[in-house]
Amino acid sequence: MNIYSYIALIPLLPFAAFVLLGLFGRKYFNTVSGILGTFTLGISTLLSLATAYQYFFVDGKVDGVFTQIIPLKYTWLQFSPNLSIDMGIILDPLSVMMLVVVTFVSLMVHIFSLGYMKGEERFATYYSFLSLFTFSMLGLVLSSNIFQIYMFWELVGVSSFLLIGFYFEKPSAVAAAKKAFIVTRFADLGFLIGILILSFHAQTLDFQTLIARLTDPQSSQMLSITTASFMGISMLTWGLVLVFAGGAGKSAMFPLHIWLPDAMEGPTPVSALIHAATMVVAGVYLVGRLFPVFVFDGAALIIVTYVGAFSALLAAVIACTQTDIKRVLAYSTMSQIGYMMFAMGVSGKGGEEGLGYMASLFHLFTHAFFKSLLFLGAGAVIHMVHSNDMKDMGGLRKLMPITHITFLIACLAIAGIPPFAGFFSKEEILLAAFHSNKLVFFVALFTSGLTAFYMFRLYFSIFWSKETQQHSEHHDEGPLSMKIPLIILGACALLAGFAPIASLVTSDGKEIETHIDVLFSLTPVLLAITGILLALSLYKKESDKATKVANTFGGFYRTAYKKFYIDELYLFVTQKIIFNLVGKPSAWIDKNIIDGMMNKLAEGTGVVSTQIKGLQSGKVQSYALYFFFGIMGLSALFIYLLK
Amino acid sequence: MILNDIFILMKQELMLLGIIMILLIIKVGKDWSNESLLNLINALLLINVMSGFMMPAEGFLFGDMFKTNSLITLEKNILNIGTLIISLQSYSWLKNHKHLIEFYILMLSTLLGMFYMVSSGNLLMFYLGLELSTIPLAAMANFDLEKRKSSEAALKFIISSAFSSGLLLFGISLLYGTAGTLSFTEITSHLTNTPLQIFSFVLILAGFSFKISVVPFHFWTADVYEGSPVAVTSYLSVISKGAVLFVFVSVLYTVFKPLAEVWYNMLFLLSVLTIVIGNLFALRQDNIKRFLAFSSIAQVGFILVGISGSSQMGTASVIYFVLIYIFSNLGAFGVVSLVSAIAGKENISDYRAFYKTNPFLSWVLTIALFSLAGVPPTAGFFGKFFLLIAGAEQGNYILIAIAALNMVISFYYYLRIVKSIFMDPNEHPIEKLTIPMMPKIALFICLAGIVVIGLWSSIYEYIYSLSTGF
Amino acid sequence: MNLNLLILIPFLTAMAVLFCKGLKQVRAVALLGSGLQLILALGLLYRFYDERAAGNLSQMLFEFNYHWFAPLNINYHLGVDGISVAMILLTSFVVISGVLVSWSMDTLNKEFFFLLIFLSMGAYGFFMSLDLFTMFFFLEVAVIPKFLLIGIWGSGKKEYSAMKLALMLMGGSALVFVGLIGLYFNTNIEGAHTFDLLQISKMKIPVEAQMLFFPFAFIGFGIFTALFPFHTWVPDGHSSAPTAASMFLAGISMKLGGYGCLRVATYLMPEAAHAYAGIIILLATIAIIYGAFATLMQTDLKYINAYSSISHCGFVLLGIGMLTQISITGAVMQMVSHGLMTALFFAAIGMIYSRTHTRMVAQLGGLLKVMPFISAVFVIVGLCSLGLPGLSGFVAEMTIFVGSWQNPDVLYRVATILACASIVVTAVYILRATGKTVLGPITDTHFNKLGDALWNEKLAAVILIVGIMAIGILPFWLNDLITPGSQQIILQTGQNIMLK
Amino acid sequence: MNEIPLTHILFVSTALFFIGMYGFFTRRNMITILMSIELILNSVNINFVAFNKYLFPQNLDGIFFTIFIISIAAAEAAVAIAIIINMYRSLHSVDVNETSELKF
Repeated sequence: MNIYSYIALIPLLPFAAFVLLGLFGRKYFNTVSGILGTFTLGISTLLSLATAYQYFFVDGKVDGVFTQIIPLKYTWLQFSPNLSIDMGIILDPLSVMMLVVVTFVSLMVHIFSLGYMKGEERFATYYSFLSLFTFSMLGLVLSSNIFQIYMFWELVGVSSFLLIGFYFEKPSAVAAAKKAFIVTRFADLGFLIGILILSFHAQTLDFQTLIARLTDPQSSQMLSITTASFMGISMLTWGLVLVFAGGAGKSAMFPLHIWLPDAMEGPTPVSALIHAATMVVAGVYLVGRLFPVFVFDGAALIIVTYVGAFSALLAAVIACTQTDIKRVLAYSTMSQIGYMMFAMGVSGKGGEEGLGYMASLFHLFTHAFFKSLLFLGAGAVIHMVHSNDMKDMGGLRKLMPITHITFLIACLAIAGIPPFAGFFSKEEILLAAFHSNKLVFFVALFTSGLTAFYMFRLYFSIFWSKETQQHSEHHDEGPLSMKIPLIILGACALLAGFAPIASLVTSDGKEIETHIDVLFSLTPVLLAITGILLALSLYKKESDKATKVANTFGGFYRTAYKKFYIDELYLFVTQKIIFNLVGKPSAWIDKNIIDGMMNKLAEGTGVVSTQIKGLQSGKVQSYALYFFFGIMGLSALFIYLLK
Repeated sequence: MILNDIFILMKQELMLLGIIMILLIIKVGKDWSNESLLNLINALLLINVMSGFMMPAEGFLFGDMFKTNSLITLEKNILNIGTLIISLQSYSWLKNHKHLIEFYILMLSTLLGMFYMVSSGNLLMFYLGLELSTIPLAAMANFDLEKRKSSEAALKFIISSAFSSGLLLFGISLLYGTAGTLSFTEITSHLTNTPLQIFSFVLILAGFSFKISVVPFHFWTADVYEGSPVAVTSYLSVISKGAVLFVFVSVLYTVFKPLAEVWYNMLFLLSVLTIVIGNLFALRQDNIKRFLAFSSIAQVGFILVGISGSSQMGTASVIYFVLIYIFSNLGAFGVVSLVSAIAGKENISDYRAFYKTNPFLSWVLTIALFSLAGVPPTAGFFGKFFLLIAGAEQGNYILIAIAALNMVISFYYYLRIVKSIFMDPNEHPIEKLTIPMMPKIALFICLAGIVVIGLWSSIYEYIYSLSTGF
Repeated sequence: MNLNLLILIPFLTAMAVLFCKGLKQVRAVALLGSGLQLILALGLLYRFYDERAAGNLSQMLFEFNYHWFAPLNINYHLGVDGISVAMILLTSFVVISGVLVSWSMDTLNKEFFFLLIFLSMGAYGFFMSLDLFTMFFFLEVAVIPKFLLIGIWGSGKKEYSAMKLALMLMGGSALVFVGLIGLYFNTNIEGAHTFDLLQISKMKIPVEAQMLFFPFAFIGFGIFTALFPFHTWVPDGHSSAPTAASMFLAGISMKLGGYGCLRVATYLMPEAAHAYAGIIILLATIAIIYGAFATLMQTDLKYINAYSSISHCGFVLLGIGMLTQISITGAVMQMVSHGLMTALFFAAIGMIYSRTHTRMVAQLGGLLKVMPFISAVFVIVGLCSLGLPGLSGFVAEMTIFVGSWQNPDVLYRVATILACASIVVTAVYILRATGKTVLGPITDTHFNKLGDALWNEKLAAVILIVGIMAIGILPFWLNDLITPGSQQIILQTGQNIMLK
Repeated sequence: MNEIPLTHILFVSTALFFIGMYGFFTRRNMITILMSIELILNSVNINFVAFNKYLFPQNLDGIFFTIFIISIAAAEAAVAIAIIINMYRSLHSVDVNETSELKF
C-alpha cells in the first residue's frame, strides 16, 4: 500500500453519495440529502487539499522535478497482453491542481445549492446527480490510462446531461440536455478514434508508457506512428488532432460550441460547476495531459492554437450582444477556454518555452474561481428576480450587497485588472502568445478588451442601470448557504493570482521564472479599462445609447446576436440533411425495398402457385396425357440427350 | 417340406387371410352390431400386429417368387401398425356405416396385396400384388356411396390406375423381351443399358411413380384424396404409398443396380419437380384432405432425395422416414377424420379457432403437422434430416440446397394451418367434439410414435442394421 | 457439473407447467423452474472457474458424450467453454426476467409458459452442443415456439409477423443445414464422417469445400442475428411479439445466430472466414449504420429497439469479421450485453405499454413523473444502449472497436470508424426516445392515474440491471471467461494478426 | 417354313398400344375408355406371348403372365363398371368430362 492510497477515496466518496442518494435519498431522507452530499464532498475536498500539500510541498519533488506517481492501478479489462484498461490514479502537478479545483468548486456549488435548490421536490436526486458528476470529473482528472479517461469523459457527459435536464418537465431543458450530450458525443467520436490510433501504434493504453514511447524518437512505436499515414498526413497528427477534437467538444471550442449556451437551461449552480470550472476545461486538461506528445507534432499544435484563438474571439463578440445573463457567461467561458487552448498551442516544452503551458493551466486555475463565482452570483440574482434576462434586472446593488461586491470582484478578475486573479494568468498567456505568434497575440489582446466590455455591460445592467426596483417585496439576498460560497470564492478570485502555479505546474515539472513586465502589461490593462469605461458610459444609466450603438453595427450586430447562425446551420444539416436525406431513405428502403423484396418473393411464389393451378384440371384424360408426356420426356431425355 | 415353409415364411399373409375369412363367415352368418364388430376387428388387427413381431424367418418360396427376411418382416409390421391405427381412427365413421365388413375385407385384401408385393421376387408376383392392392382401393374410394365426390374419386382412381398399370405392363413386357426372365435376381445380370431397356425402365418407373405420386404422375392424387372417405384417404396416403416405397427402394437398389447412373439422374430430376410442384400446389389449398395430398406429394419428393443416396443409408432412411411418416400423417388424418365424421367439416378455414373448443385435438394436429414439416423434437425432423444426409452422400449439394429451401415453403403451409387453429378468430368454431375411446387410443399411439421414434435412436439403428441386406 | 441438468430442468418445468391448474400454480412452477435455471447457470460459472483454477486446461469442460445415432456418427455431445458459459448465463437471466414480466399473463397462460420454457431449453442445448447435429436440433427447437408465442399472444399484425419470422428463421436454418451437411461429408475419420465439433476442428477441411459451405453456414446463422439484408424479420417480429417473447427473441434467439457464426462458421472454416471477412465486414457495417439511421425515423418504441438491435447485432458480426482475438471477445461480450440490454429494454417498453396502452413516442411524455421506477429503468437501458461506461454496452463496444482496430487493413479501419460513428447516431435516437417519453411534460392526463412497477416487474428489471452492471463495472470476469475461447478460435484461423 | 417374323408381331402390338392410347385420350365415354385400356393390355399380351414364343421358348413365363393379365383385366373392368354405374346414378351420364368436380 502506498501512502497515497487514500486518494481513491476522493472520487469514491461522491460515488457512494450518488448511490446512496440515488437509490434511497428521495424516499427516506430527501431533506437532509443535501447535507449528506455536501458533507461527503467536504471530506473529499479536505483529502484533496491534503494530497496537494503532500504532493507539492512534501514529497512530489525529486531532484527539483515533479514526477508522476501512480499510487494505485488495477487492471479493469485486459484486451491483450499489451492493451489493457487499468483503473489507476495518476499524480502529477496537473492532476493534483485539477483535483483541488474540482473538489473546491464542487464543494462551493454543493453549499450554494443547499439554499438555491431548497424546497425542490427532487432535492435528493439533484444531489445524487451532483455527486455523480463530481465523481466522474474526479475520476477523469485522476485517470492514468487513456481509456480510463475516456470512460470518465463519457460519464461526465452523461451526468451533465442529467443535470442540464434536471427540470425535465421543461421541454427546452430536455432539448438542451440532448443537444449538449449529442454534440459532445460527436466530438468524443474523434477522441475514441484518436485513442484507437494512438494506442494501436504505441501498443499501450497506459499514459505513462504511451507518453514515454511516443516522445522517444528512437522507439519503434514512434517510428511506426510517424511513418504510417493516411491521406498524406501522419498517423500521429491524425491521432492527436482527433483526440483534440474530443477535447474541443467538451470545452466548447468552435465549431462544437453550440451546446454550451443552451446548456444554461440547467439549474444555475450546475452551470457554475459544469460550465465554468470543471467539465468545460476537460479539453484543456486533456491537451495538457498529452502535451509531451503534442509537442512532437507541430501541425496538431497549430490547430489547437487557431481553434482556441478563433473561439476566444468569436465568443467574445457574441457575448457582447446577448441579453440572457447566463448566456453571456457561457460565451465568456468559451472565450476564456479559447485563451487556455491557444496558450497550450503556442507553448513548447521545458523552461521558458513552456510558459504557455503553465499560463494556460494558471488561467484554468484562476478562471475556475472567478467564473464559478460569476455563475453563482448570477444564480443568486436569478433566484431573486426569477428571470434570466438583463432587461428584467437593474439596480440590484442595494438589495444584494454581497452578491454585488463579489460579482464586481469577479468581473474585475476576468477583465484582467490587477491585482485580481485574472490579471496574472492572462498576462502570462499574452506573453506566451507574444513570443511565438503575433497574430494570435493581437487577437487575444483585442479579445481581452472585449471581455472587459461585455463583463461590465453585464455588471452594470444587473446592478446599476435602473434605479427603482419593484420586485423586492420580501426577498432578501438568500440564505447564508448561498452567501458563504460567494464570499469564499470572492476571496479566491482576489487572491488566486498569487498562487505559485509557475513553480508547481509546468510542462516539464521544473519551476519557471515569471515576472510581470509593467510595460508589457500596460496595453492589456489599458484596453480592459477602456472596455470598462465604454460599458460604463453605455449601461450605467438606463438609456438608448446602447441601442443606438447596436444599430450602427447593423447587420453585424444582428448576426452576432444570432450567434452567427451556427445553430441554424447545424439544424439545417441535422434536420434537413441527416434526417431527410439519410434517415428517411434508410427507413423507406428498409420498409419498401428490402422488406418488399422478401414480401415480393413470397407473393411471387403465391402467384406462380395460382398460375399453375390449371394443370390440375380435374379431367382424368388430361392427367393421363401428362403421365404419357412424362414418360416420353424422361425417355427422350435419358436415351438421347444424356447418353 | 414346402407346406411347413409356407406356414413359417408366409405367416403374416396367412394371418391376414385368416382374418378375412373370419369376416366373410361373419358376413354370411347373423347380424352383429357395428360396435361389437369394430371391437372384434380391432382386436383381431391388434393380434395381427403382435403376431407379426413373433418368430421372424428368412427364406424363399415358390422358386424365388416369394421371399422374406427380417427387413421385409419389419416393413410388413410397419404396414400392419398403420392399418391398425387407421382402423381405430375410422371408428366414428364406420360406426354408422352399412357396409362395415365389406370395407374391412377390401382393406385387408389390399394389405394382403401389399404384403405379396413387398415380398415379391418376381415381376409377375409383383404385378399381382400391385393389382391386388389397387383394385379394391378403388372400390373403397367409393365407399361414401351416396356422395358424388366419392364416386368421382373412385372413377378417377380406377381409370388412372388402369392406365398406369397398362403402361407398367408394357414396360415389363419390353423388359421381358430384352432379359428373357421375370425373376428379379436374374434380370439384373441381363441389364445392359440399351435404349430399349431404359425405355422399359422409364415405363416401370412411371408405374411406381404413379403409386407414390411423383410429379408428373401424381395428378390423380389430389382429386382422389379429396373425394374419398377420410379413412381411405389416409390409407392411400400412408399404407399404400409406404408399401410401394418399400418395393421401389429394394427394386432400384437390387434389380436395377446396373442402371444406377440413369435412375440416379432421373430421381434427381423427379425429386426436384415433385418437391417444387407439390409445395406450390399445397400453398393454396383450402380442403384439408386435398392439402394433405399435396403435402404428401412434397414429402415423396424428399423421400426420392433420400433414395438417390447409397444403398444402405438410403434404404434405412427411407424406411425410417416412412415409419415416421405413417405416425405423423395418421396423427393429422386422425384429427381430420374425427372432425369430418362428427362435424362434417373438411376445410382449413373451418379449423379457425379450433384451439378454443378442442385443445387436445389441436395439439395433436399441430404436433403432427410439425412432424410433417420436420420441426424438432418431433420425429419428422430426424426423418427429413437423415433423408437429406443420405441424399447428400453422393455429393449432390444442389439437390440438398433445393430441398432445404423448399422445406421453408412447406413450413409456410403447415404453419398456415397452425395459424388457423391457434390465432384466427372465428364466430362459429367447430364445436367441442367428444372423442370415442378408439380414436383416442389411435391419437395417443401417433403422438407417442412422433415423439419416441425420433429421439430414441435405437429404432433407427435397428433399421439401419437390417438394411445391410442390399 | 452435469450439463444435462440444464436441459432436463427446463424440460421438466415445461412438463410440470402442462399439469398445473390456474395461473397461480403455473407461474409459480415457471418461476421455480427458471430460478433453478439461474442457480444452475451461476453454479456452472462457479464450477467453471473452479475447474480452471484447478488447472484443467482442456478446451471444453464438463463434457458429456453419448452416441446417439451411431451409424451416422451423430453424438449427443455437450460441453462448455467460456463463451458457452457466458451465453448460458445470459439465457438464464433473460428467462427468469421473462417469466417475471409475464406474471399476470391472462390468456392461455399454461401454454404461454410452456412455450417460453421450452424455448429456453432449446437455447441452453444450443449453447452447450459440441455436435453439429445436436446443435442444429436445438437451434430448430428454439424457433417454432416463437411462431406460436408471437402469433397467439402478440399484438398488431401478429400473424404476418409470426409467419415472416418463422419463415425467415427457417430459411436461415435451411442454409445452416446445407452448410452442416457440407461440413459433414468433408470430414473423414477412418472413412466415416462426423458431426463432432471438436473432431472437425482438428481436421483440415479442404479449402474449396470451406469456400463453398462457409456462406451457407454464415448467412444461415446470420439471418438469426439480423445480418443485412436478411434482417427484415426483426422489426416486425419484435414489435408484434408479447413482451416476454420479444425479450427472448432479441435477448436469446438473436444470439443463437451470433454464436453459430462464431462457433460453426468461423471456427470450423477458418480459411474461408478469412477469405470472406471483407464481405462480412461490409454487410456488418451496412447493418450498423443503416440500422442506426433507420431507427432515427421510427416512432414506435418497439420498432426503435428492434432497429437498434439490428445495429447492435451488426457489431457482433463486425467483431467476428475482423478476426482478431480482441474483436471476437468483444463480439461475444456484445452478444451478452445486447441480450441483457435489449431484454430489459423490451421489458421496460412492455411495462409502459401495459399501463399507457400505447407505444408511440409521440403519444407518450413525462412518464418520469408518474412511474419513476420504470422511467429510471428506461433511462438506464437507454444509456446502456448508447454505450455509457459502467454499463455493459460500453465494455462490449469498446472491446470490439479496439479489436477491430488491430486489423491493419485500411478498409477495415474505415469500417471501424463508421461503426464508431454509429454510436453518435445511437445517442441521437436514444435521447430522442427518452427525451420524449420519459422526460418532458405529461402529454395525457390519464397518465397521472397510472401506477409504478409491481414487485415482479421490479424484480425482473433489477435482475437484468444487475447483469448489465456486473459486466459494466467489473468486466474482467467476463473477459477472462471469454478470452480463452476466442483465443482458441483465433488460433484456429492460424493467421493471428496480433502475432504478425 | 414361312414364319412370320417377330417384328411384324411387335408392330401389331405397338399399333394396338397406341390405338388404345389414342382412344383413351380422345373418347368421352367412360366405357369406351375402359375398352381402350383393354386394347393396351392386349398389346401387352401379344408382346409377352410373342417374346416367349420367339426369343425364350424354354420357359413359359410370358404365357403365364398373359393369363394373369387377362384375368386381372376382367376384375379391373368389373370394379370399374361398378363404379361407373354408381357414378351414373348421380350423374345420369357416362361422359368423362362431367366428372371434374374435383380439381385445382
